[in-house]
Amino acid sequence: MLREIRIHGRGGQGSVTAAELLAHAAFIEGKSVQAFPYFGAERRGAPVKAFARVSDEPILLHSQVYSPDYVIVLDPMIYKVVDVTEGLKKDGIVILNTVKKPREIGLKNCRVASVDATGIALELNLLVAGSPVVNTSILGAFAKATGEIKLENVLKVINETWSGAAGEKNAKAAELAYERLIKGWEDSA
Amino acid sequence: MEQTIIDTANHLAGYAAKAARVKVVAAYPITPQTTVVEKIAEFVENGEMDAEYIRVESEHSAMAACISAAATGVRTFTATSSHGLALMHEALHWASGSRLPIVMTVVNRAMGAPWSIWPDFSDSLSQRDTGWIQFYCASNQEVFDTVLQAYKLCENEQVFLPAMVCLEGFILSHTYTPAKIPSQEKIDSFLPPYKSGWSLDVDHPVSHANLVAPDWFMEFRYSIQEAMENAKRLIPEIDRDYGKRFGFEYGGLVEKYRCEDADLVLFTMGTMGSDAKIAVDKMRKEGLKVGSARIRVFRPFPMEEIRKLIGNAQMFATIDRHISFGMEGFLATEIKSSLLGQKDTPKVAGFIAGLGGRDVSSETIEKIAKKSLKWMDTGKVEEETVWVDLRK
Amino acid sequence: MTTLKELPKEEYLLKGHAACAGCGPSIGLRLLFKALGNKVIMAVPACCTTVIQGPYPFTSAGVPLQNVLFETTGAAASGIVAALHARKLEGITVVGWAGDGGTVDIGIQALSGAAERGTDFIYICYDNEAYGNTGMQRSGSTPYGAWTTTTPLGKGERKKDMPSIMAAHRIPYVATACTSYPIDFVNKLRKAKSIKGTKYIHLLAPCPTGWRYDTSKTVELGRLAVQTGLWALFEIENGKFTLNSPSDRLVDKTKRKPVGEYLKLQERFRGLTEEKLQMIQSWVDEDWVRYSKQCV
Amino acid sequence: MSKVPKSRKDLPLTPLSYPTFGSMGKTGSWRTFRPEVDYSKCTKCTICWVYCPDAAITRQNDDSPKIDYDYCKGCGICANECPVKAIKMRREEE
Repeated sequence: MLREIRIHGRGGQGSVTAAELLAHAAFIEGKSVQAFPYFGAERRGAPVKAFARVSDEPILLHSQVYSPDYVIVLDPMIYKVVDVTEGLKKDGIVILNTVKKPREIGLKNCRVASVDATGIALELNLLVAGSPVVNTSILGAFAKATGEIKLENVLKVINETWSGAAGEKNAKAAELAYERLIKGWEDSA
Repeated sequence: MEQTIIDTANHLAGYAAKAARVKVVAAYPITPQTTVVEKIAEFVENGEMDAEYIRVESEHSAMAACISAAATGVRTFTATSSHGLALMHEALHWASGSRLPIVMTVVNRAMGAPWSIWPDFSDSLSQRDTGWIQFYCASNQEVFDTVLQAYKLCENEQVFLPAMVCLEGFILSHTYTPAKIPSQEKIDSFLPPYKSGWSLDVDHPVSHANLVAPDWFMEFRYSIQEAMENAKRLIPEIDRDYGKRFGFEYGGLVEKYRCEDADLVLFTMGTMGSDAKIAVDKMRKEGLKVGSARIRVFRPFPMEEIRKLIGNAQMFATIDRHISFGMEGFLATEIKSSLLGQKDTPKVAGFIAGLGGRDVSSETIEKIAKKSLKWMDTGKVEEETVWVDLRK
Repeated sequence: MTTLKELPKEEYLLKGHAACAGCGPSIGLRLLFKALGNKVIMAVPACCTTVIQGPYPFTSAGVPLQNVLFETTGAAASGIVAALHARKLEGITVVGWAGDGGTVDIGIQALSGAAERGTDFIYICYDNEAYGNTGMQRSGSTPYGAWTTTTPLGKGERKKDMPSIMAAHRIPYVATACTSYPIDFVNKLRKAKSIKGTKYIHLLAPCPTGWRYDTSKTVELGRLAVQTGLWALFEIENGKFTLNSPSDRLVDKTKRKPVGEYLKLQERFRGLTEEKLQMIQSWVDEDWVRYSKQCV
Repeated sequence: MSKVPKSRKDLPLTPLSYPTFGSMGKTGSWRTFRPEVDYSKCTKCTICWVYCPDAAITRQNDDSPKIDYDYCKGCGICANECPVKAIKMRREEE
């Protein structure tokens, strides 16, 4: 089984770190993994992409990801300027950081889940150089929305990557995102 | 008016730059090229040549200055050798990628370490993949004529690529022989004023060569390959036209000598092409059907011409004044690759000779030919690559 | 003396370019065109501007701009100047616009060659104090103690004094400037344009991405760099040194803010020990003793 | 005008790019905070205009600033530098 994930974000939001942490979490669960950025001239603020692959067999692929199973969108504005569902597999899941409910987002022929990761970061005062950190909490949301990785492994990877208060805060954000994630396909409200 | 002078190939390169009405020259010294730029300094300082003469502080800057000057709409010229050419390597790629018709004289000299100021082709052949057209000359007259032909070719809108005119250090660069300098108006009628494919113009602002993403980069590379193919077609035409106007022509891509019925064809580059004629004539008298083909243009490589030379030859011998360490000489490699899949492909024996200025005399060439003929008779090339006269 | 409202409204750095939000160098580039107009040909080596102009087939540069090799800005400018002279084209200002790495490190040889030859052009080093385009690696122009990705514990050497190096070439005009003082920078560009020969302007251009501060503070930080005396605004015209406002009033130590006020706003100096901070303060004070002697 | 190639024959001899607004697209989508001008306070000093790295503020005939939200990246320099605090940064609503 091969799962391919595309992460949309802005330069400086940590899309590549998100891909790397996601892969690391899957690796702990015994999977073969791969994580890589889209190689372009990243600029702070500019739309960027990063990718992860998770599989039971060794991964020999080195091409771009063209038809992802899952898409993570770190920035609430990006889906208005970039087609985040491009190439998404049938019933693929898009997880967005936004205050909006899934059905308010209006993405077609895909399953949508949403969580206000920015809000969580502001709530926990989880900031770097003034901007909210969302690339760790969104992994909690990813675990909830897809079940591909367990929350405990997300927290384990976060605490291995950041020690002390930073580790705790990022782990707390991931837990909150896990709890607050809304699955559009289950949410009848 | 027309004049015949007795001078070195280096000085003739200077005469050619003057005749071509070059407007910007970037000059930096390196043995054995130095007297080219010294000659041009003379012309500029005594008013014979109306050009801007930039005394740059390195070869890397020499090529950078030429690139920007050519991009600002003028004909440019520079000259270098060996490590100077190697230092330019990055800029050579930039020049061809910018499709700027810069002409540079390369006075061939071995690459170190250790230091060697004597000729071989290891410097220019190391640059064969940079998108530069490469001419190799066998006489002072050919140097003068080829610089002019190169400008005509490079400024053709189907080409717009830079070119190297290579000549061996000392054997040509510092050797005095007679050479004819045609009248300026006849040269002007052959070589019209500079025309570039694009330029930096405040009235039509552009940014040149900013980032190209994967979606179009390959297509730009392909257009350079197309330009090289066009050059392969245009070089013989320009050579013939030059011959009609001035009485000198060099066989276009390949200068063939008595190859029509040859059993063995010797492939050479540079001045050994002329010494080879002596060996061929001598062996012909002995009833041996030998011919020689001097590869005048290494890029674009004259693959089709090589195939035409197969005829009823059973053996090709390549003489490389170069070695690509861990393999063979480039001439051998490219001749062999041209033959792949052809009907009645002759055997090929590769010879390495004349590295670091060692002589490749007609006797040496005769020895090479006789060994090749022996292998032709036995039907077996016993040594894929032979280092000629290698000390024990 | 120019005022803000006298500056032309035309923009030759077109909006929608690829600079990071809060980019100091982009302020500098806009001001360049306000001072010099658009009869300008630019040589730009590998640097942030290479990407800021945007990818083919678009560019946000409104003047002819040749992207050149990293080491070659000085040589490229020589080529352009020579060609324009050969074509007898007048009234075009040739500008080299390069980052600090492309100036004080890899490009210093070509620049020195061009200056020594007296090439008639204006060279502007926009200094964000590291290799910004490749993600903030240490350059010769990175200040002592600053974090970069290649000096995680802070740079161990002091910032290379490029203006002095250029002045040593006896070129007619050397100046320092800062994107927080637009009128000073524009006046210097206009003066440079009126002088024949090689003119060098070293422009401090704060960079939020690299210095790690909030994007809104770019101008405030540039001001503090000057007010603390860490960055002095001066001109060296045919060897004559003069301090420009407000630096001319900072020879008096009491008028200078402590360097800490500037350094502590930037996360790249977070690891700075008190001892290193004092060392930086002492170096600044020494510099100003030197400036005051040169003023006379 | 820009020449966006559709096929190889549209390509120039060598990559030549033409001056265009939005060489990186509408960079207004980059911001998370937007500056808003309170014209009642604005003294038309043009400081915000001179310091905008993106030339996203134009000087109107009366020298008051006009922000082009298609391109403003929301860096906040204008708000930080406005001497009369007439520009406020507000979080971009979704």
